Amino acid sequence: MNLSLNEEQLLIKNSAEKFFLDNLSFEQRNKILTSDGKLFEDLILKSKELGWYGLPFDQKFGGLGGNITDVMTLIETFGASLHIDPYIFSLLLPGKIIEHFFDEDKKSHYLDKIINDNIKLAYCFAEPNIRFDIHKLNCKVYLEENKYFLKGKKMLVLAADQANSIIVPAIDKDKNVYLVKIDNTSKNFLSNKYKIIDDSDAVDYEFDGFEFNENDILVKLNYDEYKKKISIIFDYLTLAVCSEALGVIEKMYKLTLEYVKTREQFGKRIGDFQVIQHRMVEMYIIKEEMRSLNCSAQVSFSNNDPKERIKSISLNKIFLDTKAKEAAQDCIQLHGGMGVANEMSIGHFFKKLTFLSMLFGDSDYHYKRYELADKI
Amino acid sequence: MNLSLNEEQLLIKNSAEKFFLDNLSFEQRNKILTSDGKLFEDLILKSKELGWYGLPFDQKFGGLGGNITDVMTLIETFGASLHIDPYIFSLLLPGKIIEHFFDEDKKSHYLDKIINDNIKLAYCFAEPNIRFDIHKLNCKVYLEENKYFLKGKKMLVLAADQANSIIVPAIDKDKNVYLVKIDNTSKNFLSNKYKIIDDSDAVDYEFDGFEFNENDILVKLNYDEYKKKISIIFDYLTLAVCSEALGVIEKMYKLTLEYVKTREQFGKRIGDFQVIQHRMVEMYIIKEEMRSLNCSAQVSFSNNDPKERIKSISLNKIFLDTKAKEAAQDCIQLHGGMGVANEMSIGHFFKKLTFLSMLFGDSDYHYKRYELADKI
Amino acid sequence: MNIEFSKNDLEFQQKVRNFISKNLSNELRNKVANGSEITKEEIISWQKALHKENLFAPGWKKEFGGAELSASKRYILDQELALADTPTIIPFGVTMIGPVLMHYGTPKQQSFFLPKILNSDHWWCQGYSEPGSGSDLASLKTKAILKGDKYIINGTKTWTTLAQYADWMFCLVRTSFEGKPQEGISFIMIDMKSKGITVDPIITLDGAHEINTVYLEDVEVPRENIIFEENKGWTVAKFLLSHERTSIAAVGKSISAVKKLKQIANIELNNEGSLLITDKRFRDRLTTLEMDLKALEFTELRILSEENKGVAPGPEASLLKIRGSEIQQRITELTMNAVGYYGISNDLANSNADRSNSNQFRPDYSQNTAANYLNMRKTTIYGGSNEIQKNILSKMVLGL
Amino acid sequence: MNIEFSKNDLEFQQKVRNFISKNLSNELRNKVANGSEITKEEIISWQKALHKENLFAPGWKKEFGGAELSASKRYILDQELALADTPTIIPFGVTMIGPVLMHYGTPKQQSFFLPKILNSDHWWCQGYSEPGSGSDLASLKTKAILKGDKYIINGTKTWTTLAQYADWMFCLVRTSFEGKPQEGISFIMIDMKSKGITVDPIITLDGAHEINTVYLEDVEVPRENIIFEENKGWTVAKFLLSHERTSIAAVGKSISAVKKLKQIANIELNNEGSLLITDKRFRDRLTTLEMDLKALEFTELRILSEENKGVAPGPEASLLKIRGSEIQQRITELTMNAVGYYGISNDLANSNADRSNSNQFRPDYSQNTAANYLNMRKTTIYGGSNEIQKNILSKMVLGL
Repeated sequence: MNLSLNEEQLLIKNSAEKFFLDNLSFEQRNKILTSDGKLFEDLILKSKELGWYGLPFDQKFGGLGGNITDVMTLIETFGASLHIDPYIFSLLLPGKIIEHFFDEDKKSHYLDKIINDNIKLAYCFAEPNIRFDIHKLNCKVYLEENKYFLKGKKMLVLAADQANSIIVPAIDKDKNVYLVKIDNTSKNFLSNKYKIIDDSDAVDYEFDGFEFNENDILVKLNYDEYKKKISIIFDYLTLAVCSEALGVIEKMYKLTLEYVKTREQFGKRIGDFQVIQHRMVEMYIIKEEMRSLNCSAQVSFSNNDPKERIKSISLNKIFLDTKAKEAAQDCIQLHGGMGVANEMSIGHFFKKLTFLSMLFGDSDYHYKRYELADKI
Repeated sequence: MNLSLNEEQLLIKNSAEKFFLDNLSFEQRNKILTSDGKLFEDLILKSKELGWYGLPFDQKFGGLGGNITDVMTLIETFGASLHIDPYIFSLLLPGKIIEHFFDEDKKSHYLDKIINDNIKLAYCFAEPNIRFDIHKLNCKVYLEENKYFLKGKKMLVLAADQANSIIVPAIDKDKNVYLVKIDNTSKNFLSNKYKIIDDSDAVDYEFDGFEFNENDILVKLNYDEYKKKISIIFDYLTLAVCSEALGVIEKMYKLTLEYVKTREQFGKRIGDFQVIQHRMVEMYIIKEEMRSLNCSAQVSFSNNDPKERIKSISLNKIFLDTKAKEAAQDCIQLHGGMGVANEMSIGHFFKKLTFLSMLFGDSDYHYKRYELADKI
Repeated sequence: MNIEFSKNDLEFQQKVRNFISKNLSNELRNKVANGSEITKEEIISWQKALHKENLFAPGWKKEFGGAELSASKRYILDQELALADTPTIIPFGVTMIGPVLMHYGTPKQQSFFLPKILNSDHWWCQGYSEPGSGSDLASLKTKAILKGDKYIINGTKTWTTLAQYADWMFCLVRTSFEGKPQEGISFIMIDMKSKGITVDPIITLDGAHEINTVYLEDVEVPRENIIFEENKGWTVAKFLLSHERTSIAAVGKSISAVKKLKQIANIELNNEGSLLITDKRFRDRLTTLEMDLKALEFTELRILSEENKGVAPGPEASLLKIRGSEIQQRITELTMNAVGYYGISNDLANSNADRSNSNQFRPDYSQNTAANYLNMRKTTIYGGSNEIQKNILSKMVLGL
Repeated sequence: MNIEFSKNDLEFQQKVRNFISKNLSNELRNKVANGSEITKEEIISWQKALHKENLFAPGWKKEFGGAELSASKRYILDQELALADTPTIIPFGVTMIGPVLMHYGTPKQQSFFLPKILNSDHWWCQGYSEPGSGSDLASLKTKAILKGDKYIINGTKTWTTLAQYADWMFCLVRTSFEGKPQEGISFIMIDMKSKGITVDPIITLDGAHEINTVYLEDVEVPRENIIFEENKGWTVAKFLLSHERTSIAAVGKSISAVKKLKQIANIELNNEGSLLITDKRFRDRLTTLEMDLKALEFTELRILSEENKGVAPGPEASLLKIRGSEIQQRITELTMNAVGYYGISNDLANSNADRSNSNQFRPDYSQNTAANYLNMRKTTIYGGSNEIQKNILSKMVLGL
């Protein structure tokens, strides 16, 4: 039994923290966000030199073969520093799609491209009217006169703006699922780009009989198989979201503790008031609980038990969307007026947490998922 | 618009409070509970002299014709003094059953008996396996060779021990509901008497082909009509339960406030600690909210809108089983070790509140009921 | 107990409804309903229209041009205005400085300012908070030094809502450094066009510009602009805060927001594809919210009912502020739940971008959901944070 | 990260299971499962059986006759004992005074007391709280005056759990009135058969007699019964409390209780006649409970994992006490929900009455539900109330 980080993991953590200290202070971050893309590209390139893009993938595909704890340790540091690389969406999600769905040849080809070249893919995981259910597909593929067409909507495609291509999952009348690669610069469909509250970009798409080539079909498989594979991938991603959120809430706790130790009201530090002290203690317990649940989810992800994997990851996500969200709200409250000013970093952590708490399913979705898994 | 008590209601309240001050201190109460029934009988007789038994019923049947606020004001004082008369079960429940179900002759006869004579009836509202649904009846009536029989179980018949007769609702194969009067001293069925956590008594019954006379049928009507009438009656009773609980929580608040003002720890009154102060404030707000919801339920009970009546009473009951229950738990906590000692009154209020919070449906039941009513 | 309205009350209700349907454009109603920003001009012209019907100052005495409505009529007015998606009245003039002037002002102050407040000719803002003195008002540092018949004022006020539009600011300043901190404070009115005033925007979490920092550098203010007495500003401030606390409960606004939320839940689907309103998990949270709102509404009604009998609201009004603000926040949170992924877009940032084809992508009712959620975090902080309100209740009502 | 157990661990687990199946009678298991009262004799004979297999003192060093098990084996033992419905070990001897004696005791004290604790020949109780000094231990008033080689002790101890069975009591007494209140306290062991001791029952909410008031009137105690040094009792008390805090989390017990609760929910029906376990409202509360329990379990495992590396648990162990006690309470509350109307009967009072035909009326699993709910209210109060634990965390961990 061992639930501490090993030496390699401590190394990953420390070097990431150093990287962010040097390259992504709150001021540097604001500068990058308000400048053109150049500073952003520099940051990503520098971060890739640390091997972050290879970490989650097998060595035989040019990765570093990190285990689950290696990857989650890294992602936790992203949360603590409000990293602006949409790593989960530009690397982890397409990478895991490639890893689980593509044949060996395509796998080598595409993984190498996203790990080592600057080729970017974005996967369309969300649609309107299916809420958080990643298993449902309303987007249709149909054949007419031997030509392939796509009809349907995709929403909240994250990291899509900079992607060369998007991967669109869609279903035909025979319940085959296609992963279709689409050139992101095409004008033959509608798209709408918008800002997300965490300062990242997303794009919504509408395909109204969009024609594509057979060559663009990356994968074709039956729906049941699709469901099984997509489920494991999104467990992995949901765990990544929880790990990033763990970094966020840990940092919010630290910032707030620091604030109540220095801010004075009524001639005392506000941290001298017992009510504030007990709320800080509650917050401390919550971030420890969040870490424990993350730990439990990592353990069960490594073990080969789908029931425990689903249950423990859903518990982590429920906790994020309930207790951790409340703790984050309390951080804002304890910052008083400063908590709602955009110039302070605390609010940006709050927005990131708000975003992560909903991503890949809110607590209602995961309560349901837990219940179903418990019945297995 | 007027939401304050009128003069008559203030009179009811003040005279009841005076009665309890004189006759039912915590010590007097303990004495009555541990003595034989004589002291109890004396107390009830004295209380009847104040007109309490007539208050909820029409003057033409020997009552005093009090309105809803008159009755609820009285019952609230019962809660604040832990009154040991099971008034809701020995008077209000059978009285309202008589009022709504019986024909005019029987109505006069029976109401007069329970208001003015010492005749006691108990109504069997609960069965095993139907949880809190007062509309369901599994207890069966059947005819064999022109004889009537009863088969089924009734549970938690409150105020049954001292009752002369119990009224058993049961259903036949044609969906007719019978209210059957049964001599409580009969030996032809099984019964089990037990104590409830608030020191009152209840009896469970099992009828396994119990034979009764046609004369014992007080009422026979079809199921739909039964449902409609029973629904109004239990709205009234649920409101009474909420009103009693309001008295309980108001008193618990007062006792706890007094306690934190006198109990010293670490050289200070514990009420000097900010954490305790804010919890007391939360408790104060909760008991005010409870009163407001009670007020709202009384208003909508008087108006003739079943939807609003059901909704507002269910909200009151949900609040009782959630927020008020939590406040009561907090009262115990703030009493520390003294809170869990049976010799202190606070714990007895706590047990009463626990009992009332479940009675006639916990919060889950009333969430459901609210949802259904909202759809009307 | 009853909340039946008299015939007269019901006629009044009809009058308000008629007024609204005549005066509120569809465009403005939609903007309010979707939580879009309302312009200064729209607010002023709406307030002027209300005033024309004598509906703008329901609580003001008739001698000052108010309507002096009964508690039940004020309740009706509040409900009707909120439920019809009319623009929120800016409280700094009519609800805050108005009653202060009526109570403490000199006849000259009253006759100059009150008519302009009634007619929305003056836009007011509030100069209470300072950097470093948020909830601890008494520690304020802005100095006013008397020089002849003028004060020379230096200092910084912050979190000043809508100061960018304001003609006047009422302000707490330190006129003496002796005695307890509360004792040296004065309440003064400052013309925002005075020399030495700079208004700097503060952008809030939602990306909006609603609050400001106001720098006062050697600002000259006539001595006659003091309200009540020099060094007695704390008394005036407390009077004003207790008025703010009641209006801050926003019962009508919350009832209207819950109604909208239910409409959304009757369109959106849950994860199983059923209407969200039928989803037990969502439904129960909604019911809990309705429960707490009903309790708040009847608590306010109970206080109004006492007011009708001539009993003024005491410090227990703090509970309206506490629960009212919590409920406002919870509604926005539940609305976030209701709209799902639509809720995380930063609509204020997006509204500046090209939105020509955005409508086909996201429903109108989802607009500004995140902005509202983020913006409402302020309600438990401002007007005396909820922690301060609990301190007040503990001391003044519970005697702890 | 992993919680895989070694082959050796798994063999140990099997050994524990075999032990339990050989030594735990069906009757005793059912009594534990239904929350019925376990007699003194049953507890002692169970503890003796555990000791025979060297499973009674897993944390004790081998030199004192303990098993000195690894963290993972202790975790396994705790889980297995709890899940198999074995009687709870009385902590006052083996978990509390035992470690104190091993750490602070003289060789003579150790050789006299430790073997008797191991063999359950001495039943211990704890003399900490006094009327008027609950959480504020340092204010205790019980006096011990040295007279020759004996202390004469006068005072009152209260909330003394199971003192009615005790052979010995460890006790905090005041031996000096100088300096800070903490400085004059000594830790002393008192033979309960001494002259001048009276044990008076306190009946708790649930109607049970578990706690007592112990009156000490001119009780003579040999000076050698002091542990550590005179006036240094506070150090010993703190050492003991931090041990209590970890064991008080009761993770294994709670996992077992949740398992039982799920069994009940697989029998009971909800209001619509479906199995309660399928009821979303109930289900979500259960899931939330499982979530918090899982978090507690892994927090404990993380602390054990650090302990395995030689890091002693610090004041952060207070969080185990806080959440552990809250969870224990919530389980009993949810069990009340689950059994519905069965849950409001006062079973302890009824158990004295004739119950010949009671079984046909109520299911076994509903027995003592209210008693457990009421009794568990104590968990957030005893062992240093949760408020005190938060004060400790605030000061010692957060640095506030």
